[in-house]
Amino acid sequence: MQVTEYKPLIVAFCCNWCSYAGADLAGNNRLSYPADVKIIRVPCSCRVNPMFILRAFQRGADGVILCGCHPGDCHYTTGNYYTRRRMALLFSMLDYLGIERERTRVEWVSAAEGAKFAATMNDFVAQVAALGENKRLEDLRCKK
Amino acid sequence: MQRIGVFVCHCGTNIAGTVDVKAVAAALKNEPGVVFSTDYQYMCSQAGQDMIKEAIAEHHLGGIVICSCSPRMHEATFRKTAAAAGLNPYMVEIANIREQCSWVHKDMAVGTEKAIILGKAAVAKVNLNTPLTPGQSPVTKRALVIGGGIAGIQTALDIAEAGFPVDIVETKPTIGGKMAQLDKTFPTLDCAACILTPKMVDAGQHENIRIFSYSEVTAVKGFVGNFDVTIKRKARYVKEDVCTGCGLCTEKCPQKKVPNEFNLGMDNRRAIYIPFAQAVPKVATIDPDYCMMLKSGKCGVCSKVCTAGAIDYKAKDEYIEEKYGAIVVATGFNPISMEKFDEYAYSQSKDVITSLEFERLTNAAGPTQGKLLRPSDGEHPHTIVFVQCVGSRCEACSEKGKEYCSKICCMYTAKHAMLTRDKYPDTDVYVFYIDVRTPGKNFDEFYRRAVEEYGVHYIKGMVGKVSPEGKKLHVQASDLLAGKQLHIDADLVVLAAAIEPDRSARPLATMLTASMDTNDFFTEAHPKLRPVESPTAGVFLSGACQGPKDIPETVSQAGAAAAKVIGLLCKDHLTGNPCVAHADEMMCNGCSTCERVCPYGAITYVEKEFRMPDRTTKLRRVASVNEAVCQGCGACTVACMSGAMDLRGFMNRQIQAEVDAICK
Amino acid sequence: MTDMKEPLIPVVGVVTDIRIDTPDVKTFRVVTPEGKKAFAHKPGQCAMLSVPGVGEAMFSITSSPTNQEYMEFSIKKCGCVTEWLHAMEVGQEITIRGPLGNSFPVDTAFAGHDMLFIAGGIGLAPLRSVINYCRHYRDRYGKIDIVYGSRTKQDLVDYHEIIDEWAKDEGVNVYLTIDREQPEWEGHVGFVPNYVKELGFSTDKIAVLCGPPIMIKFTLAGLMELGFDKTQVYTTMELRMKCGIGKCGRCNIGSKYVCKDGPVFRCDQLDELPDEY
Amino acid sequence: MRKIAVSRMEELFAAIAAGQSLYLPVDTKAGAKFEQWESGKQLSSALNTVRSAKDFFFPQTENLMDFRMEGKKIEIIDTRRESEDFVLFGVRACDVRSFTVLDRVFLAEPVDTYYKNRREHGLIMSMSCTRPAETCFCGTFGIDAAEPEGDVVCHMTADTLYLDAKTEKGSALLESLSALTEACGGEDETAVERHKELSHERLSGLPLAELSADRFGADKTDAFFNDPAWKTLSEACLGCGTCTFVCPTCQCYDIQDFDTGHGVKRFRCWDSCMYSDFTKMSAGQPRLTQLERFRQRFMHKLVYYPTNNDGLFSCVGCGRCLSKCPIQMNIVKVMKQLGGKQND
Amino acid sequence: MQEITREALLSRAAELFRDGTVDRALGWRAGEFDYDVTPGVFTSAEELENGFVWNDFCGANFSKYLIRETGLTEKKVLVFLKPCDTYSFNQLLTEHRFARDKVYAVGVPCAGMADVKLLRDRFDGVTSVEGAEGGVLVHTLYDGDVTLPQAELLPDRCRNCKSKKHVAYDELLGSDGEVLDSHRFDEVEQLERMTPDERFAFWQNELSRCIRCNACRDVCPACTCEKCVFDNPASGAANKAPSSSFEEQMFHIIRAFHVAGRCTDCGECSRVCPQHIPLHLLNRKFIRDIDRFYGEYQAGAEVGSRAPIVDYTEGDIEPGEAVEGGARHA
Repeated sequence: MQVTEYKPLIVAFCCNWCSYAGADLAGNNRLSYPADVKIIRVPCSCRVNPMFILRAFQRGADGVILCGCHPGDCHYTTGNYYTRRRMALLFSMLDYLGIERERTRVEWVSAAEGAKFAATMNDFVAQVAALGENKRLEDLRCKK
Repeated sequence: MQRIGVFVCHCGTNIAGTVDVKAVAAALKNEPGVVFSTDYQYMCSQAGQDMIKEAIAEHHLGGIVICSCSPRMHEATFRKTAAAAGLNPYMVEIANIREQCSWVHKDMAVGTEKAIILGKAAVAKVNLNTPLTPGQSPVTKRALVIGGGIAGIQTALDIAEAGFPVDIVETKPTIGGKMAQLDKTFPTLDCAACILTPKMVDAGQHENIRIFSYSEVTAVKGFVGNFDVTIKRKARYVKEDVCTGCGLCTEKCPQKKVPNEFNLGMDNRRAIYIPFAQAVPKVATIDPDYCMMLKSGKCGVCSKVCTAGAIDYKAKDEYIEEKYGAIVVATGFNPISMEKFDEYAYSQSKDVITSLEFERLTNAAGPTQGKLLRPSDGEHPHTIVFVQCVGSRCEACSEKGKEYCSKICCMYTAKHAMLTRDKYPDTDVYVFYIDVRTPGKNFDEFYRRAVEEYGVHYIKGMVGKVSPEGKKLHVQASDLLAGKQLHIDADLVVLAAAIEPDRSARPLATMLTASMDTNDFFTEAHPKLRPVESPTAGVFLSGACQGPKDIPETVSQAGAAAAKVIGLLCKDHLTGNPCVAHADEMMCNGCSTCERVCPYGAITYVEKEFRMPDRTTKLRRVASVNEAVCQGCGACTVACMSGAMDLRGFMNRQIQAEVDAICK
Repeated sequence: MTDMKEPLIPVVGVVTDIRIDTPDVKTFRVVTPEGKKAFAHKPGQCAMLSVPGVGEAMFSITSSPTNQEYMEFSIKKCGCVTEWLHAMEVGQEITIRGPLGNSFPVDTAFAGHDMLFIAGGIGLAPLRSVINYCRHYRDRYGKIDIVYGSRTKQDLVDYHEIIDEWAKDEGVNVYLTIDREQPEWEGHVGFVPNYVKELGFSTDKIAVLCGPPIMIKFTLAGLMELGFDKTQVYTTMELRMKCGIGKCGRCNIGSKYVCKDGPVFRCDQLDELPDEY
Repeated sequence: MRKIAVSRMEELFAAIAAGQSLYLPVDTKAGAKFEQWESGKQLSSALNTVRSAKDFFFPQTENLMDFRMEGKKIEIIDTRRESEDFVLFGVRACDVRSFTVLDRVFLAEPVDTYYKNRREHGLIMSMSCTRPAETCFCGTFGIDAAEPEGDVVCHMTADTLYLDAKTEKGSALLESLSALTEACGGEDETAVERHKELSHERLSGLPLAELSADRFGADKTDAFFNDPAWKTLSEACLGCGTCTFVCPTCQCYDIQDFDTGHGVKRFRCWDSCMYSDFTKMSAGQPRLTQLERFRQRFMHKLVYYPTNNDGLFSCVGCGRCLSKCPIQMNIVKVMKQLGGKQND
Repeated sequence: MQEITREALLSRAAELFRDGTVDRALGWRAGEFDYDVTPGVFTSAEELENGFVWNDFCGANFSKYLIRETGLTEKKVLVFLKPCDTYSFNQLLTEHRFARDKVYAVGVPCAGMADVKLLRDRFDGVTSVEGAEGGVLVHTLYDGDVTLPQAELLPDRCRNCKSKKHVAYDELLGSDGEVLDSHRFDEVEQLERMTPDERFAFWQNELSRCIRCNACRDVCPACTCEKCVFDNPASGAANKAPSSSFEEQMFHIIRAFHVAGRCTDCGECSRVCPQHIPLHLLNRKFIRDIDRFYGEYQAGAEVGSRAPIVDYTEGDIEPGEAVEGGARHA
């Protein structure tokens, strides 16, 4: 990965049961990923309101990633199925508005997939870094 | 705003090695609401916890933030600490600066900066926390066991022995399940009936056990501690409380050509029948598909011969409703259908049988009174071929069988082979196998005895084809070790059919909102730590409905499930998880959207009268969350357009505050 | 109205003292960072206090204009801003903007008259400045009667000041009442409007009323029964406000802006306004 | 009075824009809109802009100040920068009058310095109307669309633009443009008079020309406040802010704080008395239903404002609400209903 | 011209008032001109006779008014519903926003409703519009009298009408139509074919005009929240003014998201926007995606249907694929 000065700010919403545990496992195994990723714990990926995602961009995030249990493995049985539909529609709408599709992602990471978690974050950070700063969903008032 | 205390843990060098903990504590000191901030070697140690308690008291803290390891590790610990200091345990937030910071970042500056941000997010969240008190719900002290096999019987007996009433619902006319059909059990070779029937009798006579045989569960509502279950008692046309089980009717019934399912159709029974001599309850049942009286109104023999007057042709299905505190699923298994396995000629020859059919053939109470005779001609078979893994351990894409190992086949095949050789030393017994799996107490010894003492021919290899040729069955197989094709002319071929969950399990899972895996086995709440609980609170798993099991395993799981049930029923009240959804009634539109996404059916609607600002009253439809049922996933909060639905502990404003803190 | 060069831009105020009056009322003392009083004011005037990021809200200045050192605000917890203010600690800075609104005609209409102050609950806050003003210039006014009531003894704001200072003044009579019997209470029990009627004041005085709308309504009716004329009765109003200078458009009742033309109204003036408050 | 050929307008604009920012109505996909002039931008031929010109003095959102907080300390930062002079060209008579209406609010003591600052830096070049629309009724409020107010009044005939300075500021501007413009003679005066006559003729023939505001005005609260017609008039009102926001004289605003994460911005923004939360308090709501809110808006324009401002109405008859209201309710309908037969 | 005459509507309404079925009727009141009719509540047959108007400008969707009016009466509310209105009507019933038995719905066929904006774009001073031989006769102040074909007065929502079929009514006047095969997604697809930069530029230009008057929201029959998140200071999303381009984006994205699966594509949002922002293109994008990803779904086609956004299948498209598909599909 090319090292650039620019450090993207990534907000990662992780469901408590799979992905947050996956992130913990990545930690246990000392699998590193960029510190640009900041994790917010939610009970289930379906707790993530599109408003949270937009707000993250407003406040200066350059990329937002949602991680949940694999479809079918949701702790709450169906939560991530709803996440999948909501985010499919939301992301498609953002794309329609001309906002870079690479800034958002949904990834299913189980509690056992520490390596996948780290790899996903490495990949996502690189992807967002390549785009540069978020300009299309920014709120100028929040810029320093 | 709260008065917040921040406690930064070194975790030895685990955190302090990559994060400047003093800098973190200093940076967080300036955050809004923070009145105290410190760091310590091990926050989770007794000394660390005491430090937190003292700080809570000394600084009148209303909320605390612990910057430490994952909340999955010590959230419970620190909540207890807070509670011990008189602080509501839900006023605690944890910033995960170990697993998600110090352990994944190497640079001290980078790690410290991130730890500060994570700490700020936790402070921002705790500023909006509100004290939460878990709700309480009463517990109905009665358990329901669905399935009356050995798993169900054992669970029921254990619960009943602990003093709680328990009901068994069994679809068949008698309890006993698959074990009742078995002859001997491995590896001790004791007689299945000898050990099972006393338990059946115990269950039938126990003052705390009610048996609803010939019955099904048709609806389940409610939640842990408070299930409302509807049970359909199928019409058996015999009054259960009147029938003495004398069996006269079953001898006099003129309809003699009913395939006997207990013997897997290898012989016949009457239209009125008692499945087997030791049935519990020992009452007759009329099979409406065959009874002439029920079908055409002509006959009535049983009614005439019944001195007790137990026959009732006008009986109807009955539905009873009962409340339960806990439900145990023990729906068991069935061998898979052999229809798709044409290569073994199961449908072409009566002498190709499944292992369960073999059990019946060797059982003294079976169609041949325990004599091993060929189904086709009743002759004694001299060459017997056992085929293992029929339908088990199939390729992932195979449509025919199952991917999983059925687990019990190796042992019962060894048992069958050994018993055959023991009783009929003149028989040649071949066993074709992929692997022989014998992990269990005395299992491998058992298998080795079959090979070494009893001279069973174990051949590693698969049977390619079985073709009936005259009276013989031509078996084509490969011997992988010898590297050659084998041709055996067998008299009997026994297929170790894979086992699968009972068909009734899938609709039941839906009713219980319990989850299943792709093979329709029930999923456990945790594969290692909570193996007998389903993810749905109050629903427990016993026996093969959760995965293939032999009898000892089933019985131990049954006991474990019973222990869990007893633990639940011992409580007068259940304490819920307070992080549940909650609807702001003034904002709720009553649109039902949230209800549609709730996986637990926790949301209902009520028409409520509201005082409007103009002092009129208005009847409005608003959502109401059953906090005992809600598990707190939050699906409803996003479905709700007006934002009336929020999730305690993870409120919109809290998550937004975290986002803000991270992005600032 | 006092001349304000920048009416929308506040100054910084430091909270130097917080007094807990009742379970939901606290009194905050505010000075500028230099330790001075932020601005001069007249009795009955208000100021906008704000916590940046939380919001701005209008409060009547509780301390007397004669106090040259600081201002005090007695604030009841009932919303976002007040909740934040209640969570504050001494030393916290806030912003303060004012003085806003008109004032009681202490030097004109009130001068030389007997005064009757009637307050309920937190309604004492706006009256405290005028009461203390009248006490300060004691010789300018006649007899002063103060009727004050609250739900319970604990809900009486400024209880100690009332008992220890006001009640001991010459020519000042204090009548306290609470809504319901309470073990440690030996005084009058009953609602303010009834108490006023029971006390039966003579009509040769000016009455000043402040309290919850329902109390004002019944007390006013009671005063009418006693023979008071509406021109003798003053009260203060409260509506949602943003600018405080009569421009943002929300606090008007008919053509009058409560923030600019009020908050003090004579009751006969209120009658001329449309019924929309 | 000065004049310049219409064909040389670009030069005129360039000359004005050389000294200060120049804003004028230009055509966009969504109707005419005031935009900063730059080379190539054409003056719109539309009668009026979709949004009024009040934005220039009272923008929809405006940062009032910033706060920086650290620990218990607060720092207040006045974020205003020195305003630059600007010229508004092509403002119609109705909109020019709206500035007077706004002035009476914002320049009354205590003066709104944000507004005053902009007002002092702005110069109005108004434009007389020759093609008033069917929705126009400025005459009802004593506005002469043929003779607008303003620093410089412009009349545009087929080939000539006449510029008439009415204030010192206006004269100074024309002075600076004297190289480009020509002095006017007697026939020019005649041409302008003819132009006004045409305009008057057309104005008097408008469908709403007869509408009268005489029944309304100062101190008429009691006459209209409890009129039962408010119910019918307001029943379809959606409670949106369209009328308020397109109105050149509506000046209600809200002050809000926005936490940027590294400070707080206090800004003011347009608000609408039609919104249900406009007057809502934690303790209660004086205007409970849309009826009260609807009534407030029109009573304010027709009665309250005149009461406080020497009889001046705070409607200028621009007709924007007539064409923009989602349910086609507007002040004309209100005046006719309340004014009874007089206005029929 | 509409198939059903004013007289037919009036006489039916009069009967319903007379027999006591209804005690109020939602209808249109005359304005100053032919085209500025205002929705209103009529409480007697006489009132209708005097003030009721029915012409090509009676486009407003009454469904939303039913929420309030059904709460004010013991009897029923009479409402005239055009085909597109019936979808909103059903959707509101699905969401339990009013009681079906409090409404007497009369289906009225619709030949498309005229939009005076289209005339104003072409002529200055439109003073009257009347039906005439071969279309409509428009009187103007400066452009004389012009005769136009009816079709030139139709706004997008009528030109791309999705259905002439009523999906709800108690009785139907005239004949019912069919669900139409409209081209309503053409514009959406055109946008999808643009590059992201072009799309961004397009929407920036459109949304930057937003003045946050909330007309789109307040007229929308799907936006019936007791309190909108954008008005609720406690929601954390409240905002009142377009003080940055972000807030315009936020408002319109979230509003479209909140009505996704519930929007019947009635087109009221675009009709009322004073700034001519093509807001229906946002809603149609969601409709288009829902159809494409989860199978065709028409909100309001039947009462009680489950919107795809509150449903799922195990094999649903992944968000990443959905975005890819968005641009690829034509």
